[in-house]
Amino acid sequence: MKLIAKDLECQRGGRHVFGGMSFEVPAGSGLLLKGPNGSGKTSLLRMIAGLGDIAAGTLELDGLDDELTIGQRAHYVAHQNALKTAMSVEENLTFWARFMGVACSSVDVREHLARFDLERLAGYSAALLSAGQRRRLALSRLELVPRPVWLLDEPSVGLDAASVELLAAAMRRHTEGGGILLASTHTDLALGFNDTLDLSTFAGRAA
Amino acid sequence: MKLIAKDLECQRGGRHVFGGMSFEVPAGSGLLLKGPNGSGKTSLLRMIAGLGDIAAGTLELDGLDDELTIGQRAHYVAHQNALKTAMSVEENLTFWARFMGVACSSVDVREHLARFDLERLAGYSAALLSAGQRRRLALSRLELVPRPVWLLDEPSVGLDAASVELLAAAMRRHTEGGGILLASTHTDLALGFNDTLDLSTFAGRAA
Amino acid sequence: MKTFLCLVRRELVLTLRQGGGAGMALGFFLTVLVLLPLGIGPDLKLLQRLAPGALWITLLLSVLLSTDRIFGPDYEDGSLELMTMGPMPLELVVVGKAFAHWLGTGLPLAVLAPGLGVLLNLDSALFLPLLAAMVLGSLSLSLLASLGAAVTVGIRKGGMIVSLLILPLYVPILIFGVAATSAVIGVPELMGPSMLILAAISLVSLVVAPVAAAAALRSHMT
Amino acid sequence: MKTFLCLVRRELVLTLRQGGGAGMALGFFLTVLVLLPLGIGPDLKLLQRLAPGALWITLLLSVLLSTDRIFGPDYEDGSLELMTMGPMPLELVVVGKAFAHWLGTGLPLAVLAPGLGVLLNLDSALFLPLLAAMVLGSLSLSLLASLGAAVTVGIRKGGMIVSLLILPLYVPILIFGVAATSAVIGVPELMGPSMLILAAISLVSLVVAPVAAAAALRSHMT
Amino acid sequence: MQKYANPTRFNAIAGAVLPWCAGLTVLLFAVGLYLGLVEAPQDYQQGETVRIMFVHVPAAWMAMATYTVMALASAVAIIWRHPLADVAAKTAAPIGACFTFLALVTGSLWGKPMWGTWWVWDARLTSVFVLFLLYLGYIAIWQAIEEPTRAARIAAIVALVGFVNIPIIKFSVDWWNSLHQPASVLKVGGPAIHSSILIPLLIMAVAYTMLFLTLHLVAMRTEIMKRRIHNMERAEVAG
Ligand code: HEM
Ligand SMILES: Nc1ncnc2c1ncn2[C@@H]1O[C@H](COP(=O)(O)OP(=O)(O)OP(=O)(O)O)[C@@H](O)[C@H]1O
Ligand SMILES: Nc1ncnc2c1ncn2[C@@H]1O[C@H](COP(=O)(O)OP(=O)(O)OP(=O)(O)O)[C@@H](O)[C@H]1O
Ligand SMILES: [Mg+2]
Ligand SMILES: [Mg+2]
Repeated sequence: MKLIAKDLECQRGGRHVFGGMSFEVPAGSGLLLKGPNGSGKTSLLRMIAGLGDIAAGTLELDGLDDELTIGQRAHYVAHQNALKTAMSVEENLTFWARFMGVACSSVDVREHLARFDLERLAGYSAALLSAGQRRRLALSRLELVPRPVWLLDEPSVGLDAASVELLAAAMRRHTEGGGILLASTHTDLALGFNDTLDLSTFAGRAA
Repeated sequence: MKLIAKDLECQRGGRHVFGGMSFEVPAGSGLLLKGPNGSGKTSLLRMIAGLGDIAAGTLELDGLDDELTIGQRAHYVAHQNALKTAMSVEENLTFWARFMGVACSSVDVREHLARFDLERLAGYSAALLSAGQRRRLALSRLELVPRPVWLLDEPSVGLDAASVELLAAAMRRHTEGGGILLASTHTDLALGFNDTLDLSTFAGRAA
Repeated sequence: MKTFLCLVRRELVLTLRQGGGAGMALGFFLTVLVLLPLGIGPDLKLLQRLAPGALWITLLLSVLLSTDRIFGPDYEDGSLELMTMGPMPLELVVVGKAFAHWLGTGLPLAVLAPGLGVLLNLDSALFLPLLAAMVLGSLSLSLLASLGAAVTVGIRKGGMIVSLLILPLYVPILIFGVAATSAVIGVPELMGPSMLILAAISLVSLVVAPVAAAAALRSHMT
Repeated sequence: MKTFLCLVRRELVLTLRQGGGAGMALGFFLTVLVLLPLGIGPDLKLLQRLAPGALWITLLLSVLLSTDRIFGPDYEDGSLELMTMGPMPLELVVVGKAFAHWLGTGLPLAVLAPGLGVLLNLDSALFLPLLAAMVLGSLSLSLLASLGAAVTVGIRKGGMIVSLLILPLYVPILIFGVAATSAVIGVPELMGPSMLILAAISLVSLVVAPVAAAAALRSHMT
Repeated sequence: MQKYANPTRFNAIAGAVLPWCAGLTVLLFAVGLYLGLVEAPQDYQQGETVRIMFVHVPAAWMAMATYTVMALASAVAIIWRHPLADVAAKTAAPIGACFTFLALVTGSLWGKPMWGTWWVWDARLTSVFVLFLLYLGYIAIWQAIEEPTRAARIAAIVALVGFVNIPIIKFSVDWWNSLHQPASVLKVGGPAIHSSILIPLLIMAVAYTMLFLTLHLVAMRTEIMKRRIHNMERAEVAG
């Protein structure tokens, strides 16, 4: 399994964002997306997740026979956390797990909440969570629902030092487990790898 | 002018967050709020801004005669950016400036957009902004509307390295200009000062 | 299938807790109910005559006005993106949401309608037809509503456009709905056909709406 | 004062661009007008008799149903917090928003009402009274709406609660509004008093609503 | 906890008073109902149905009185921030809603023989119906907001604003020529009905009042208990 991008070009709202971007991410490795604001990190992740038009170039997940889309194989953690404040912490996580096709028991859910140190809050309404706690709740989805590709958009935003460590650990577990990982970030996460892609170098390039 | 907190206690949703907190921030100096997620950084800033109940203790801005509240003298930059996607970048900033009582010309506005490197986007709808660009737009309010107290909740979130530098510069200008500054952060901003308050030490303390 | 049910459950939980759904519908219904006599005068004969139409219009309006809640919140908090990605086909997601919307808005109204009709002293012979027709009709109302919502999700002027878009589709439902309801006291032989047509409309919209809606959503996402 | 105007301008810009306001109102109005004859049958005499009441009810509903847009968005994106802090007294903010809401919803409807009344062949003698009464009445409607919106901002079941809360306050407006409107063909001497009462209600709500609303908003913020 | 000093004293007092209230309520109802349903003469035009009055009228009065109590308590809660005041307001609402419902039901039961229909949309009936909605709205507010202090303030505002409806109910019959009876007891220049009806009516009124008092005290005590338990739970989660 291998994520291959060839000569990708991205346009948002009719404006050219980046072009001529090619990269490969083999199973078991990760790629950090760096670049100034507006350089297209979010746009790229959305393209891979199937949430953005590919203006030019190709994007494929190599070496898999069935015809699932990349999006169906990928986790996408965006700036928004996709949480419902009207539901409890546990309800939120459970719903996404079930929706993504994992029949999980309350035990699994709490265990994965615990991985981001949220089990104490499981019963509380998500409205009561602090910014970082919300982020952690969104992240606890990642390992509960096994998916080969992780697309994380500034995952460490709002997390305290300890939680950043938990996140980094999860990311390492994922790559070591043979997963593919792309993460955009402005701060540096202490990960096992540091292959980075600087999007500013593709700005203004045509395909 | 001096911000004085005595034996502050904070409760959210009936739950005790922190107590027995006392500190002083004299004019021309700043205080960094640190602490794990849920330790009460946002809650504290909101209390100072007048957006949260003070369960116990006192909070006052010393050495000023008129009877404005602290909130009316303070800037509060929260997790949310208070932007309208239906308005252009310039319109957004102009509105807040006018609303906060500054009769600013389009020139001033663009000049302050420039300080966060946004003048190029002035005409675009705020809906087209990337996460970091939105944050910068929210921040450009700070210096356009002169207010003695700045309350910044994780101001550097989503900012690229260059913008973090711009922010740090603005914060330095503010303190050097005799302003008071409180900022919560998980990452460290290169500021002139580093008096920090670790909120985790006040958890579970009664007033 | 399990996924589908879990989606419906979640939608219902949300509408109920956020006071959309039954509560909202009932509130709206009561509102209209109180306003109507005050507006047109407490003439019981007249009220009785207007009752079926008034109830149907109320039903249509409350469905029309709750459309933005079908996809709006999920669009804003990023849930909709995850749903477009997720393994469940988007068409099915739409069906699920439309179904939940029906359970939360149309159905309660349909069930409440006869009871509240009493206050407009609705002819008791109409209770059953009204109930049946409304249950049938509201299903297609919700499906079409979800189509309108999908087309206008996250775009400016959504509110107005949606009403202009779906209204034409609603007109036939209203006509046959009222026909089916007041057939008993009017032209009894109209009853059967009208009901059948209502059922037919529901079936057609069950096929068309989800596909169209899903397509619209996809193009909104990208 | 400049601040006040700038707030009103911003509110209007937002409602217009987001298709709330006039567009939305008109859409809703047309909807009801189209549905009404369909619902109760094309009996012109009857329609004419119902017209004033129907128009008034539509006005009330469209105001009632646009309440959540008064504070909702600003609450979600954090603007409301800045407004509670800002130098402008919160009471004034409320007035500004209510005023903008009136300009965006109540006023256009009031102005359009006579024109649309033609479709319900409203007696042309009623055009002017209708216009006057609606302009007067809708102002207090918007003020009370902002109160209801402030009380329910950001809480669950807001939608339903708001209608339960404002309805009682709307009843008198509707009664006197209709009275003032159809006085010409009904009891002419009711005209003057009703108008006066409408004006009085507007004044009272202009005093009470902002204060209460501001208090409610403050307790929501803290 | 010192915040609950007064409630503690209140609980003590309430505990002492309750039995008496309860006893008095039962007694008054016994007497009132006997006089009303057995002793009182039947009306020459209304026949036996007039007896509904002894249930209906006091219920209607209490419906309004309870809301007034609620509004007063809310005013106190807003001005003095007294914890007991919003407990009083909160617990009064459901009771008031029941009285209102009773007035509506007995009223329409009475309406059938008198006016030939269960329901008419005349001013008083409508305004009472609206009062019922108002009670529901108020109760809904308490349920919708988790944070007790926030809920208390919002609810208080609602109660106070909604109070305008009470004078409307009271005077609606005079303002709009209504089907409904005008005030014949509570009016300037003394009551205008025969004592053989007036006396049992007044006794029933007192009985209803005592009933309200009893129920309200019980409700307030349980509410205070609930809040204490709630706070303990919260405390241990936080700590
Ligand atoms: C659902 C229908 C009804 C409602 C909601 C209703 C409501 C009320 C209210 C609120 C009052 C208190 C008035 C005051 O204290 O000023 C009242 C009193 C009274 N009602 Fe009704 N009523 C209804 C039906 C009837 C009917 C059908 C009758 C009999 C014809 C009736 C006879 C009376 C009488 C005699 C009083 C006492 C008036 C006085 O002495 O002040 N009511 N009702
Ligand atoms: N709206 C709310 N209602 C009730 N409790 C809340 C609310 N928001 C936060 N809390 C609780 O208050 C405590 C402090 O929250 P706060 O947001 O101040 O923490 P924080 O230090 O800002 O955390 P973060 O670093 O994640 O932003 C947390 O335990 C949280 O659960
Ligand atoms: N919804 C949108 N419609 C049109 N253009 C957009 C949209 N969102 C972003 N853009 C533009 O696309 C470009 C890339 O945006 P993107 O969000 O991908 O940048 P980013 O690298 O994620 O920035 P950040 O570090 O601030 O998150 C920016 O110039 C932005 O103005
Ligand atoms: Mg981004
Ligand atoms: Mg925070």
